[in-house]
Amino acid sequence: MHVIESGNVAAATGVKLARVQVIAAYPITPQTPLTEKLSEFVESDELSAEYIPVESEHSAMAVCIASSTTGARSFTATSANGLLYMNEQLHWAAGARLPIVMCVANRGVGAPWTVWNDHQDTVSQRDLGWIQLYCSDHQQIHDTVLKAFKLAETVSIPVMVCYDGYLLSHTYMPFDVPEQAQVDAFLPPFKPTHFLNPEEPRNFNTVTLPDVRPDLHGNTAPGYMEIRKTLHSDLRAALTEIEKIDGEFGEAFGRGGDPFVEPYRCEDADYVAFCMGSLSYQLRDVVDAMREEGTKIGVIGLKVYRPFPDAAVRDALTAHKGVIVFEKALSYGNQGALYADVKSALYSAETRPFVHNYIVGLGGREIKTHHLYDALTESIKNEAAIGDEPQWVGLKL
Amino acid sequence: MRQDIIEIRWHGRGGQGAITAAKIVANAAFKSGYNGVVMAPTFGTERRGAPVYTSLKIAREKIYDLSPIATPDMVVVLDHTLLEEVDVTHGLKEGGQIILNTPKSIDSYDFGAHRLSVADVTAYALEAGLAPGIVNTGVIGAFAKATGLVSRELLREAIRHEFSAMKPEENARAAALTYDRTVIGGA
Amino acid sequence: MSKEEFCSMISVSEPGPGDGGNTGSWRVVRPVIDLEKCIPAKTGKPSCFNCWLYCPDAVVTKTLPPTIDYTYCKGCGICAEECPAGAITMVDEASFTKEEK
Amino acid sequence: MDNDKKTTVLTLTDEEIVNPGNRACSGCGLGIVYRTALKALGKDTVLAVPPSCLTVLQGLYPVASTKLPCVNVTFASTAAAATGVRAALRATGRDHLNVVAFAGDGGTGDIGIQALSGACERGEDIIYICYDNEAYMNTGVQRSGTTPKGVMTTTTPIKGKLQHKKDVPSIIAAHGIDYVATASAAYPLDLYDKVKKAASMKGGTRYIHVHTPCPSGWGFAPQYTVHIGKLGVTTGLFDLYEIVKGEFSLTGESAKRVGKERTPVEEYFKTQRRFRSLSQELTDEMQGMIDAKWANYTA
Repeated sequence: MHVIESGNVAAATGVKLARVQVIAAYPITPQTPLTEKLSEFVESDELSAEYIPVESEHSAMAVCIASSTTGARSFTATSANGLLYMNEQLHWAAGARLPIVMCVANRGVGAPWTVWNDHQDTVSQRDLGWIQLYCSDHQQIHDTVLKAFKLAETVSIPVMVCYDGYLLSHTYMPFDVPEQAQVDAFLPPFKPTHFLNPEEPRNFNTVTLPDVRPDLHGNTAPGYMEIRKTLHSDLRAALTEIEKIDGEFGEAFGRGGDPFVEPYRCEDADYVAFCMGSLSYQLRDVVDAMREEGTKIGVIGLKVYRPFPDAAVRDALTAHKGVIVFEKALSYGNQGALYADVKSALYSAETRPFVHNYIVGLGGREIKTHHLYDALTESIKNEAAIGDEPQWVGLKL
Repeated sequence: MRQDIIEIRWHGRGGQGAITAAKIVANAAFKSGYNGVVMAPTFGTERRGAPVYTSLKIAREKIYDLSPIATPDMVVVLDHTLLEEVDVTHGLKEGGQIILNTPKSIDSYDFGAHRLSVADVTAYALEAGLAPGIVNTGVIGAFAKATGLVSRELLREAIRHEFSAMKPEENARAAALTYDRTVIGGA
Repeated sequence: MSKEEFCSMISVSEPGPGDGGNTGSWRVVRPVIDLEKCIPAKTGKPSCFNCWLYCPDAVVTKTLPPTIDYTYCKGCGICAEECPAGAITMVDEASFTKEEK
Repeated sequence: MDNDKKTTVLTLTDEEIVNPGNRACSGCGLGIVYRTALKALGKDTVLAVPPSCLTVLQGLYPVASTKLPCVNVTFASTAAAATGVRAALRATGRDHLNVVAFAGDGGTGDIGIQALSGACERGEDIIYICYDNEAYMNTGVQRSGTTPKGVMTTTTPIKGKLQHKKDVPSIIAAHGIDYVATASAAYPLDLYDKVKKAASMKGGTRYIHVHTPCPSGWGFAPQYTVHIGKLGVTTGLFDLYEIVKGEFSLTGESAKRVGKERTPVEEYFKTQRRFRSLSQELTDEMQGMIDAKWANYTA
């Protein structure tokens, strides 16, 4: 059934259909309407879940860490400084291999205060060991939430579902909501391999030594480094699972495909614009306009940022003359983090396109379509002149 | 860049229900075959009483551009006192429509080349049994009449759905009363 | 990869004694119970058992007579200090032969 | 407490939930507290533990010294984690289990107080046990909010702590939770009965604050852990009490002292090196505070 609702409600609807068992909720703009909607679902008995109105984001993630360790499907949501306030907990959740799902309505981070959209919050959290998925519209938000639970519980790694604050969180657009039975068939109940259980008492996340050590049965138990290495290898292996789950989702719901990158008019393109989130859809209009003028250009939206799908990115980009990376975040003092990742993925390619970096829309600066048009035109025209330094779009300095 | 998108801007005050009004129209439009519907409220710190606006874009095909409306085809004004604070015609296309909730007659206004429609929504809503100041359902009655974008029936259905828990009949009646009494001016 | 394989390496500990090794080796003085003075031992009836109650390491038994697990006893001396009959003496570990240890 | 049947050393269960051979220091007061509290809680219990001496006592991977399921959590989050355990137990039909947060004084009254306050305000169905050894012992004896005035620590190395001890149990009691109690490592039977009582009062938040002597941090020989703990109570410095649904009453040794002579607090200070720089003036000030407090206690 199609409904017209906000992106936050699209997320909440997905969470409800996933039959989440524990929700930790703390308000922060622009995520708040999501947790409000979930409280409504729980209070009206549409969703049978524990709803914990915690006193901080740090505690929100603590609740999820503990409830997930106890064996319940767990969810929370946040934005910006709330995400950063969770930081140590996020590392903890990944190291403890807990399949928590968290929505992040992307917002710029202070100082100075901003409530508007950019990607600095989640991009700055790319090295946690979480999976990060990005959405371009409400249907993707809703579907990605469902896929995220399945993915998290398959690979025992927490998943962040990221969507643009305001641009997606507060806009309304139509999306299809599947039947509960369909979702139940796709997403079985959460059955953890280890959980807190007095019948088999275990101590979770204990101090772990630098080196390996024998366990009580004489077998070798890993040290900290082995455990961390496994997190990394499993994240890499999760790419295969992402693809598999996307396929299963497609079979069940008739939507999906393009699990890692979502190309638009790229087949014969000389140039490709590359970015994450709703911007990739806005760029479609620009691509259409430029195609009408004879420029062979396409756009690719990246849907999985961590683990970075470098093979898919390489495959998608090597055939083109130029790649123009637009991003709403920066690794301050260096370049756009996504830009660096794209270049790194292309390093091993036989032929490499030129890659440019454009910083857009920080702190909600409106990205006008003509800005994107101008940036792409300039990039293509001045291929040689634009170096590694990020270019700033719509800057009024 | 796309020429097929109808852009409607809704002016109200925080708490007045402009978002809900636009959402109801969005639903009715979607059911009328507009597959592309994007509604974007004022982004940021909305405060009760402060002027706010909401963008609604509708098109037959999916809409990708989420940026706010710069050159609307129509503007809907939920409260005539806003005219003193806000230039509601800003960017309005030539020959664009203005739908205004006002107790004054249509002759009291001059919007030049724009086409004005008026209705005393505040009064009709009271008459329909709503609490004072509930104007959002009434104003979309005026909108439907003036623009012809959505049918009276679909609108009624969309209102009943949105207000299923909150006076659905009264809200539907407010829209119907306003629909019937809206005065449409010439350009 | 299967779900089990994905969650194969996490820090989950199993209960067992001696995480700190044979902590009896930390001991420099050893509690020795004089069964002539120990009230439960002497009377053959369960009574004070302060040695058992206050032991931070659960190495004293609530038995007749009480016994001490020297494999893990760290030699803190709380039992000696709290014995109402003064039946426990802390004896220098150096005075014991290897066999006695 | 007086209406309840008190546990005696003979009726106290033999069952040990903490294994020997753990890494706690010789004479560790926490060893007594932990061992006793876990006897009272029994096996149907889930623990949440932040970094503290208890993390070390509990064992290093892959060996655990405790025969209970336990989740180790970040320093500031203990009460929130216990909340999460409880929520998940309800969600998975295992609500009969005890959920117990076990934290030190820093993890409770300093960095952990936000999460604890939140849990108390919500009335989470958890038992929170704070073992108060009056400084950050696991990191090498730095001052905490509950370090008493005048105490030498590694971060108050010359002048001693300048502020009085933060009264954490009173702060928690101000939340209006069902049960707040204090206890001491030196009175394990009193502690045992309080933990038992807390476990029986399922439904709301229950808080027990346990005075826990630390030989290495306080500067005394390990055999005196119980002796010094008792002095803390008999001097009237640290009182054993409980607040059951708002009703305050002294218990055990503290109850017995009402209207009777108390040991001068100087006797307590003299036993520990951490008080070595205490001036006579401050000693008198502390004695004055104790006397004023006890003037309000009636039999």
